[in-house]
Amino acid sequence: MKTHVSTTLNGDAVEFLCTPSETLLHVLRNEIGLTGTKEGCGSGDCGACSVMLDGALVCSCLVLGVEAEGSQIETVEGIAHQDKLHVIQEKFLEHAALQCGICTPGLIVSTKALLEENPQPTEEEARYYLAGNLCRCTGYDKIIKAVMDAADVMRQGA
Amino acid sequence: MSEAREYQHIGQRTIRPDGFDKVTGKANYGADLSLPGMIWGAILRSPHAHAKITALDVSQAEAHPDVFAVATYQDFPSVNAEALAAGTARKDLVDTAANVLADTKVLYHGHAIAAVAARTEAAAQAALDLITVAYDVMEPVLTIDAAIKDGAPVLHDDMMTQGLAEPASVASNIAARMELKKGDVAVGFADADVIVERAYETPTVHQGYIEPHATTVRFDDNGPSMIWCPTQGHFDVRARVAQLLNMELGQIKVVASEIGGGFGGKTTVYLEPVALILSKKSGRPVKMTMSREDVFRASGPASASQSTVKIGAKSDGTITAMQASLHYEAGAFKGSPMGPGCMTIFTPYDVENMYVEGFDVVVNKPKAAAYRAPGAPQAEFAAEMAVNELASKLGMDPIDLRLKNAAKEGTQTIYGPKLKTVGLEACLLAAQSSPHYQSALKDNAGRGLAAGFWFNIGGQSSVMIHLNPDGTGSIIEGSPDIGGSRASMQMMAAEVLGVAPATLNPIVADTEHVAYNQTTGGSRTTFATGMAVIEAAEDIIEQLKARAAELWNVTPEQVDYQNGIALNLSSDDHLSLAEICAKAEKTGGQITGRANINARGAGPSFAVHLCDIEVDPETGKTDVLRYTAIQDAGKAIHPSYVEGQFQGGAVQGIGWALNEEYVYSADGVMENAGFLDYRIPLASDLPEIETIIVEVPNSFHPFGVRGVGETGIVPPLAAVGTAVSEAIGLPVTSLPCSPPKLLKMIMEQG
Amino acid sequence: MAALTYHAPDSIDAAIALLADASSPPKVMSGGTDLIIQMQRPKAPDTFVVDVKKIPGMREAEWSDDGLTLGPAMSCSEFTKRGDIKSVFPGLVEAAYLIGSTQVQGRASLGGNLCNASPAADTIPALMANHAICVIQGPGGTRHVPVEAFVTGVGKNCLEKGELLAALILPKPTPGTSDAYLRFIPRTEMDIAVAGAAVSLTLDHKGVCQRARVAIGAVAPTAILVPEAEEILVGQPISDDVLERLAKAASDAASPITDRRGTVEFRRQVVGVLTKRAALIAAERAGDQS
Amino acid sequence: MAVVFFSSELENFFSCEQLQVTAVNYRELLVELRERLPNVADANLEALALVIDGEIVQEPFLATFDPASELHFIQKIAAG
Repeated sequence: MKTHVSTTLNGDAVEFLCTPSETLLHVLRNEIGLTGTKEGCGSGDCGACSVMLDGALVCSCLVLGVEAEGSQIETVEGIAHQDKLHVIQEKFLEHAALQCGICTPGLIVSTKALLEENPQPTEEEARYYLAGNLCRCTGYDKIIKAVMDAADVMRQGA
Repeated sequence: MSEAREYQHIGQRTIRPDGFDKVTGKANYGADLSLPGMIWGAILRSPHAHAKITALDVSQAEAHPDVFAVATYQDFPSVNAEALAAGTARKDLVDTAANVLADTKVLYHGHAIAAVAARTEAAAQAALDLITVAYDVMEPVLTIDAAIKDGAPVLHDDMMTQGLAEPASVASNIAARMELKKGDVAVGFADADVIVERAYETPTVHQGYIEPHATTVRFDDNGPSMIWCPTQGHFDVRARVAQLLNMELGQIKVVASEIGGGFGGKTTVYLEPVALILSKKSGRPVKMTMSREDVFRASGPASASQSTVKIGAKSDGTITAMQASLHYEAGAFKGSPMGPGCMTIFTPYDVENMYVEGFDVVVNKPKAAAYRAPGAPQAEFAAEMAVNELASKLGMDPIDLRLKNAAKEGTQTIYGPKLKTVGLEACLLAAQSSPHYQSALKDNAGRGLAAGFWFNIGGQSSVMIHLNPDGTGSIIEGSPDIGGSRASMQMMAAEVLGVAPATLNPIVADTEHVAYNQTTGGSRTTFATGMAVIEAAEDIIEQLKARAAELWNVTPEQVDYQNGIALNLSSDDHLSLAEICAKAEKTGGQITGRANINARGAGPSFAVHLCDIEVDPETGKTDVLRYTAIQDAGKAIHPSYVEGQFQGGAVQGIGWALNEEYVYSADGVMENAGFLDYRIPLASDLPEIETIIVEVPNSFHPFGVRGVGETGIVPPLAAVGTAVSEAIGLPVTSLPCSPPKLLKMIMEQG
Repeated sequence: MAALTYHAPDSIDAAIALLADASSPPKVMSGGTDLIIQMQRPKAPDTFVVDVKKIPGMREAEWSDDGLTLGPAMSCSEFTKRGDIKSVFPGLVEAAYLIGSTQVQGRASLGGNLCNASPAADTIPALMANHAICVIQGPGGTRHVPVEAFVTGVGKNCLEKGELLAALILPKPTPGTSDAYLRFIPRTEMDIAVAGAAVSLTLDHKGVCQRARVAIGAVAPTAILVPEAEEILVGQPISDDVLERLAKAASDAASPITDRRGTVEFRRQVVGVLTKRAALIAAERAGDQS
Repeated sequence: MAVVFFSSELENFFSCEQLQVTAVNYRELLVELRERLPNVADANLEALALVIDGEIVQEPFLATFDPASELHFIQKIAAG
């Protein structure tokens, strides 16, 4: 038996049907077709499926689709405005903060959450906030440099 | 090529052409493709580490209304000699088949046995319960010691040790033995004033790519069947699947999706042939994905190893002899990287007398796959730990000791050839003068240094460059881009053609749209595919000159081409590349450059890493305080991605040394098959990873490029191991340096 | 994944009614960070899920004369951002902050951590050290159970059919009291505690310990109190000698197992170290209070 | 004359460490080795890479070299 769920996804009213056991990650990828949110582990240990749910950064693999009724969801697809990249996205490219890129959507979403919560993080604060986003390619160095640079630019912009 | 050469684009930090899609979520990876009418496949995996399959009944599953197809080993057409067109030895192919779907035995916990395809993912999973398997459970062989001891259960009844002077007559778990020697170590040790000798071991670890294996396939009777998958080598996927399913290469098209990390682990097939069987039987597109648990239990880990190393030196630091015996776990089927381990272990040293023997040992664990410089980290961990111990015994600085014995141009390697120009001494000197090496060390901390070597390879690459009527163009290559190589291809083509990189769009084409390319591995892509890109661009220049000559009505010899402009030497006329393209219609049609090469002269890359680690004496907890990776890149095409390779390799090595390991229960079940308890490094675990790019050009490459992808994972194991040894004042011989292990050492010492 | 029935009632009574006549085994869900993983395991039983996050008060935290009344479904990220709570129970907030990643904290709750009853749960020792009381409501009415009696075994709690954890009460500490929680993990984040120690101390103006409560985690089937440790501390200033005896008492109280995360010897040793270090931090904080 | 060096692996087959050859390209080299070393077939040289004066040639079929060259047969390197 499928349940009807109404949400606001990246600013659009989106409705979907899902079984109660389907995770929000599965719904986003397989029912709605937004595959930017990635599955790396399915157990909340890698952060590749990070999304914003009613203002909270969560792993969409640890949320049931049915729980999203009436919720505001933001995914990586909602961060750039058409072809205008968000500063965080620009800085990730500038600093070569991605190699394979599979962890990048989750990191972009998490970095945005970090900088909205704490516009001036220390490098250590950034490293701990993002500890739940695993990256196996970069050793995190260039990711952290991109995050700190984006924070500077966003503060100047603000 | 000349070192003083001025470059327009090479050495710049351009924005990667595939970047926009990757930061916006548009890029499509292995699990991102769905097709109309697609159904889902699922795999039944072995609950035992070692057992004979006495009965396998899939009839109930086949009968279930939700199930469209079931696959077992019986679905592989007998792999006969004719099927081996692409040249893989028969035994390897049989092993691959039996790894993809078990034949008469399951050889590790999680070994695939059968697969079903059903309407939904959940239905496919549920249908697995309808398959019944009867097992005759055998004692699992989980360590090298257990595998080689007398009376050990034998995994393969027909496996005779290869490489023995006297051919083996009874089956064993030792697949092969190899021996390399140079000079006479007995003489060398007799000359030595100081000798160190020690045994070392490293654990089974996983490449740990964040993207699980996944594939979507569509079998087609009347046209090529399509396989979409994340792989380092889509041409090799095509060859393997063709062999396993008795198909012609032309009957299969493999599309390399974007790939979410590979590190060597995505150079073979797991799901692809199974999915194609299910698609053929069901007549529908089939999608299969591995869970993270499946990835750990059933995809290529890197070999665990046991080594003994003996090194002798004169009191002035001259090393007189180096000797090692190396055992590598191959997993369930033969083929550990024991060979390259033996070949690399002592290559950083110019020493007269060397002896290495290696053993390839099968155990009841997943078949080992390549992992970044396969075999070298395990071997050079042992060698570099021993060299550092030798340095402290001699009271010598570890850099001075290495400089005294460093491999250089003309050094005779143990595997045969003499080295050409290499950058080891340059890396050691850079380390010596680095801010890190000059800095002071805090309490409870230790500092470790280690060198590393990897060959790098060349091989086959095919590239086409199409120019459009407005002068923009496409670079059609066939090397899956696992770390930003499209940016390098774009830069090299732009450099040769004298145009802006952004005007050339690099595309990793499927197996139908570009000729064969060897797998992205061996740090070959920027070197070899880059060479093909350069050659294709030079091919274009010849055509541009000819076209300009036509337009000016002169001979091509009267035309020169510099920085994107053709010059008429007999007048001051000039035409830009775009202007020539705009008139291509008049001068014989559009312009395509091509190159099909088998690149020679890959340049070895040496690295030196520095690591400071603090150990909490009351808990054994480690903290990496500072880390510097120094490596010879030959020439860095895109410095940011070169640094990224150094940093990524270093951090994978740090994980290998500190916390990563497969933990097995007595019955052979991996107990930490997830990112919660298989502990790869986190952002908060690490300091900045400082890098120093050394550039000693490779004389065989037009720009001097050496591969950089793999060497960076070789030094960290011993750099970290030595730092920990220094911090606790006890020799580390076994990785990982996990807190319980360290605290035990500290407390036993009192 | 198991077949699943999902309800999100908007009142405690509705939740109790659902739990009382559940068809399949009922599970109360708040953050779901443990539950959803458990339900995805192969052969997981069909589950009747009652999501309590939409019940008023379940995600609130309010102060009264008794102390802090905490909605058990409040997410750790909301909880750890509450400066008013952190100033009184810094150790408990630290424990909540250590649960999983930022993402997991966006969902996970103290109530869920408690009801899931993992031996390694980070907040349970900290709740015990702070005398937390569980307010349980069910068909038979309301009952209060001290947190150390709530957890009855590995993954087991004292909830009867139809009952749920409605609130946690943290009594207001006397002046000069503060707490600290430390755990050991191999990495800096993301791991399950290999050992954990929570200490709450009350010091007089001379720095002599008046009251003490020590709880340790991941070294027994449930988090446990260490009464011996309290005897060692009370009446003493926090000296090195006292701390060493405290560490030994905690190690002796532990009855750990060897598993993929640590050995018996390691856990026994480290829990003592953590206890003495936590006591030192709690003492400094209590000193600032008095 | 070019000199072929055999790694200790190959010595098992040839019982010699090096050999002066008149060959000036890979194809001639294989012919000459087959004539002079009876066991050469067992060594499956075609499966090996050839190193010419330090330059690794994974596929040497068309390779040429000069009389001063040093030649080594080595395992082909695959790798991650």
